[in-house]
Amino acid sequence: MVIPYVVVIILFSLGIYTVISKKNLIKMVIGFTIVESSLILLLILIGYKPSGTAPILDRQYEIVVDPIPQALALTTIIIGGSVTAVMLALVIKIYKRYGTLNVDELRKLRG
Amino acid sequence: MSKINERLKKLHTIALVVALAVFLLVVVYEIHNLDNNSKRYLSEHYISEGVRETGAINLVTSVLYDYRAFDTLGEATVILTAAAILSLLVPVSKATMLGTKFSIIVYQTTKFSIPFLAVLGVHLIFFGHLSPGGGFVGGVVLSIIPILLTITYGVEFSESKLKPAKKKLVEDIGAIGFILLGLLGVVTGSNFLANGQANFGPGNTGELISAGLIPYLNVMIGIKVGAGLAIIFNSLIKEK
Amino acid sequence: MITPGLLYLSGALLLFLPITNRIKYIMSFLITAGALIVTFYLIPGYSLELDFLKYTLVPFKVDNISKLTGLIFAVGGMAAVIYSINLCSLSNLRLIFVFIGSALTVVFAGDLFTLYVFWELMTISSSFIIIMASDVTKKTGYFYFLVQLVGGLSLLWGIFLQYSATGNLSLHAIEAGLPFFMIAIAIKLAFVGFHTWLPLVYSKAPFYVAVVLSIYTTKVGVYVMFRLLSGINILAYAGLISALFGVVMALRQKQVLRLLSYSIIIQVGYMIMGISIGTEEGTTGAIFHLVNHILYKTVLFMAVGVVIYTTGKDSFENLGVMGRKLPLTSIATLVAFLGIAGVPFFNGYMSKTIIKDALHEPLLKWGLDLMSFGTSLIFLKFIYYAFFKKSTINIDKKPAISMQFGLGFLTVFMIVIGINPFLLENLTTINLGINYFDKKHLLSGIQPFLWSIAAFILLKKYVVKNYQRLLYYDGYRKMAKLFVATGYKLSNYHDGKLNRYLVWATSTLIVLLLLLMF
Amino acid sequence: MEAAVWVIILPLLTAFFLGISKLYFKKILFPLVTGSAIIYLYLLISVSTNSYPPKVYSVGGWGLLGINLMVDPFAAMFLLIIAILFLPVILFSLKYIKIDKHDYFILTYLMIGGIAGMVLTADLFNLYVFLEVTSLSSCALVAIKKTDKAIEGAFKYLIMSTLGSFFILLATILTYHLAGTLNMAEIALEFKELPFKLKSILMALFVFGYALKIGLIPLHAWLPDAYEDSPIPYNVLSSGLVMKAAVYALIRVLYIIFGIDFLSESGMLAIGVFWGVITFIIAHLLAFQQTNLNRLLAYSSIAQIAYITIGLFVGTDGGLIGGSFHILNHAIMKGTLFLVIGIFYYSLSAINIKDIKGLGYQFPIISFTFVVASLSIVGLPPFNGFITKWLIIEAALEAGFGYAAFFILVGTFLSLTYYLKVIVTLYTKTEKKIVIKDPGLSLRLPTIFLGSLCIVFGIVPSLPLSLINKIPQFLLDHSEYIRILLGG
Amino acid sequence: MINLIFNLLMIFLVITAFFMVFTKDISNSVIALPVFGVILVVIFVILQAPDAAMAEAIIAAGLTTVFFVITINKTEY
Repeated sequence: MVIPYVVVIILFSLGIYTVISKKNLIKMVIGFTIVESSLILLLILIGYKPSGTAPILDRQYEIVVDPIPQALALTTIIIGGSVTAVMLALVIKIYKRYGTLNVDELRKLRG
Repeated sequence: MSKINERLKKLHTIALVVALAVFLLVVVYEIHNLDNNSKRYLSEHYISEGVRETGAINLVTSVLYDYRAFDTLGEATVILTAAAILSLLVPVSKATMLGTKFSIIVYQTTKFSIPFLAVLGVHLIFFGHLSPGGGFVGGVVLSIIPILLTITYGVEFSESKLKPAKKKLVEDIGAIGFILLGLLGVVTGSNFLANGQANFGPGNTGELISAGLIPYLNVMIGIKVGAGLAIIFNSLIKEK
Repeated sequence: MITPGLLYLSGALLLFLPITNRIKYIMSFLITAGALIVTFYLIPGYSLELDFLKYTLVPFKVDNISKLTGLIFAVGGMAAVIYSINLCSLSNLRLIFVFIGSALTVVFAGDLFTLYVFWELMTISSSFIIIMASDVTKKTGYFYFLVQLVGGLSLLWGIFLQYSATGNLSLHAIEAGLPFFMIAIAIKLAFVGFHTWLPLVYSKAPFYVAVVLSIYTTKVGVYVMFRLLSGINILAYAGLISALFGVVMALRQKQVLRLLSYSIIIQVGYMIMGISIGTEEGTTGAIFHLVNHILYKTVLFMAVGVVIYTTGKDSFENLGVMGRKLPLTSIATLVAFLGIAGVPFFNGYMSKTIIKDALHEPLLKWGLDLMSFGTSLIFLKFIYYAFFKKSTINIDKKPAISMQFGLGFLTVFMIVIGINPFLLENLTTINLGINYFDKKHLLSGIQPFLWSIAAFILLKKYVVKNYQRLLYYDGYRKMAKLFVATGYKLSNYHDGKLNRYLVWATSTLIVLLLLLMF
Repeated sequence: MEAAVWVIILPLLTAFFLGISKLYFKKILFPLVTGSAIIYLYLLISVSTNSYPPKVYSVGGWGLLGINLMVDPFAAMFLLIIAILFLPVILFSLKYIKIDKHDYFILTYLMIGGIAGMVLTADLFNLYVFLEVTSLSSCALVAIKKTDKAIEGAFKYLIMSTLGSFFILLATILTYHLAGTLNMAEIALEFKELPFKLKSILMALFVFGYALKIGLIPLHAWLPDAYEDSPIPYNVLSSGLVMKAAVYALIRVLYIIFGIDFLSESGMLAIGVFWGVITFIIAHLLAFQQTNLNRLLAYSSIAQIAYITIGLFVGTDGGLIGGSFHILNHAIMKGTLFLVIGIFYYSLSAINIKDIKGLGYQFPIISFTFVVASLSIVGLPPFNGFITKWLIIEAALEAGFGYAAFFILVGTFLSLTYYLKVIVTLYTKTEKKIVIKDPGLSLRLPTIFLGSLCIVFGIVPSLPLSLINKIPQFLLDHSEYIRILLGG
Repeated sequence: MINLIFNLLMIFLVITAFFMVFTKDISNSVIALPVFGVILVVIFVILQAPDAAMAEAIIAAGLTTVFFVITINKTEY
């Protein structure tokens, strides 16, 4: 089970790359969602046990996957969604003020 | 000259990201080399004792609303914060939307699906401790109702049916209710947000009224999250 | 026992009360007089201990030398406050009180921590005196504060080195961090190369501020040097060089206050020489010279202040109002002149004699004579403009009574010390065994003065000339420019582009990872 | 020890009730806000005075299975800072904030709740959640004026801070994967056997994430932007509490989870000290260039926090005491400075250095407070900044970081250059007739209160030091902390 | 069998992510967002995480996409 981890790393790096190099504000926010998704995937992955069942114990199961990372993943999803929403609201505001989505135009604050 | 500069910058960025990826690969490689199967006694405890201790079959719910309920309070606060920010950025009075006329099928489907959504959401909330779902997911499903209303009928209609102030009130009541339910633990002589430890009568495992306070906490979080996301959506769409 | 410094500091606090002018006068007089009396009755050997942080501090410790220095500081404080009370605003008076109080506390400090704290407090209060004094002194105050802070910080660094080497903060000769102590004291003493603040401040600031500052700033430096750095023989040459530089510079000035400030550099040269000999005779001579110097230099500053007050300018021509029009000022000026020139039976003579006796190297002896000669020459120029050159300038207003009073008060002291030089010895219970009025000492004392009169008559044309061009080169200005330019360049990198910031951040992460991995 | 959990939920509850009052009873804002702030003050003081020996509060009563709150002297010191700053700032804002008053207070209370959570929690993921609460509400407060600059600053802040959060989250997840638990004490025990390389990378991720929120150079670029056009009472809390909370969390994570031995072995201590030195030198140079007072103070905050970083990374008793004390002192000093600027802004909307010309004569007492606070922040005796600077320098010298100690003195000189510039401008007389809106007592009193603390803590440092002296005992040797947290 | 599907899904995930990042038109990348989310949901289900899958489906794939669409709607006019 190494491939999923590699995928997580690729997604994470891709997200970071998007954030630091793309000029479009919406692209940057998309980058953040990619990073966040990769982290959630990582959480689910580390909780997974081969041939385990979901942590809903209506019967007695042999192997049950770790419930804690799933709970953490839920929290992370919610937090990520909220942060994305705030970011997008700010993006809209910025577009109204500056008339552009280019990061390089946000230069009223400097020095 | 500037072109070369651009290239160099791009190269720099890519090099940085590749270096980051390499470091993370090293981490994964190192972790892979470790034998860390024995270190999950916390989750093993949850799995073996969790149902007995909390009364909830869905262990994720029992972690979210009992063992680590404090986290849930925190993330509920995050949603509330986001909702507060969005309603701050968009003043209440401006309620116009870029209108698009849909065909009659859309309106009918919306009308038709709203009861289903409501039932689904309530089911997810109330059976959160028994099956997948729970306050968060159910709340989000509930929040889709006003969103659908807004999309098909426009903001004015949606907000005349569900006033923003009401939603805000519901959200705050949800948050306060969560804390008050948590304080019940203190009242009964245990700790804050105590549930399994405070003996609220876990009931018969697998029944609807069981697992102590977890269903009620689920309800609180459900209405809170639902109202919060609806506020977030409406604020975003009202933004001129 | 209450410390006189504390008295002044609490006086500054008392002045915050809403008070009328009359109560202000009475209160200031009471405080200054009280401080003088308290200082007079201090018992040498007394010390007070105080626990602070994890150290045991000695904020108050009395011995003979510190008592004498404190006494002259209290006298100077009284005279200065009386002199300037009419002129300065209430807020400035408060600052002056803080300044005098912290100077007095430095004198009685028994450990390096207290010394540093009040040394820095002196810097702060004096800087604010200058900044608040008038609108033209803002930049001067800025510069002064920065320079003094450099001194204070190098003192602090020296203290840290000393503390980590010896493990305690007690006040005795320095073992580690000597260069930093030297820089600190050199800045306070306005040593050549570090002197630029002194003429600038004393000539730009209002004259009553210059009076107060001239009493304490450099003298505290001398006192601390006596405590920490006495007996480093090589410094005697440094003092000589500094003094000769002062002579040359003083001759080229066209402002009287500037002349007086360079003359401070010369006088401090004497004290440096005395202290760096290190023998009891030398250090005592230096401290006695400090006493005398405070007396006559303050009188000179006050006299020039009276001239500025009455005529509004401090060019040499304006000195011509002395003589009949300002009788008391003129007498005081003459006494001070004779004192500073080292004429027997005036106060400067005795301390110069002691220092001269303590010197053994012929080069230094010769240099000392040269310094005396230069001093007399400079002040002959002063006297020439004041009394001999015809002048047509009239006084606008009469000097205030309080100014005259402060001036007279110090003049009396000068005359008393001049006639009975053993007074100081008795006060400190030090017996140097020097007979001041035997033929040998008298001759060697009067000689430079006579030579200087001869030289003045011969070279009058050059000496009294009003030099217009000033030798002015400030290396600090270049450093400041470099500092500003670097900052400007750095702030240009903050051009508001978010991508750039993010790339910085990621690069930092990679660097951090690399550093921690390998 | 119910009080410990109340410290977190009281501000949250207040925020929720404020949300309701915004909709239906707007009148009760004042009693609600002040009443809650006063009760909160009492709570904070009672918790922080009961902090020795440290106490554990288990949320939900699950012990090691759930989330634990821990009140040790370091946390108590931080709560003390909240106690000192919070009530004055709230009183100040009640008059200062004019539009979006309710939202401002809701977000402020949420932020304080988040900070209190960060301070008290002993659980790694909980720390992340509260960190997110704090940075999100803090970012909202930046944007509250809704001007171009405010929105832009908030966006930059949010982007940078989210980037940091993701790295912290990544490190947290990996930590859980390696240790199988999220309780700091248990993690610390598990981490003792981990390979060196793995630990180093994890630590780098943590350090990077938190350093982004602290604003160490070159991760600082968002910080002055976030300060420039935000409400000034918020700036007090931001520089006094939000940035410090990140420092606090970093120190908690490093000292408890990784332990001092690993820190010195891996060279993190040396890196931290070096980083601090670079940071404050550059920040001072940049601060001199600023014309906007908010930006100037922001750069100064970066520099001061670098001093704190040096103190805390020196890794000795003295360093920890000095660094922690400087957290307290800097909060007080910078709070005073910002509140004074706030009064100037309130009275004549002066925010650039040239606008405040001559105000020293219009507001004598306020300006005097400004002078005191700025001299204190420069580090001159007899004010409190000097005491901590002395402690930090001494600790750095003792631990062999002589260059850091020396450069702190250089930094003192550099910081005087720009503060003195401001002071001199303040006292320069001007011809221009100034129209002034009277700030009134409710703006003056908090300012003067904080300013007087500068002098009090300078002359009697033993007041807070009696608490702060106990900090190293539980940080430097984490076994004691672990023992108490594990309930042994 | 399930392994093969899982690995294929992983590859699809990466491809979608790359498409999202490198496509020129922003609407395209926003349209790819729910696809990305749905693939993640399936992966979560395979990894036995129904709760997380549901939350991801509704929030990440649903609501967040709606937010993005609104944003594009508001900004491109």
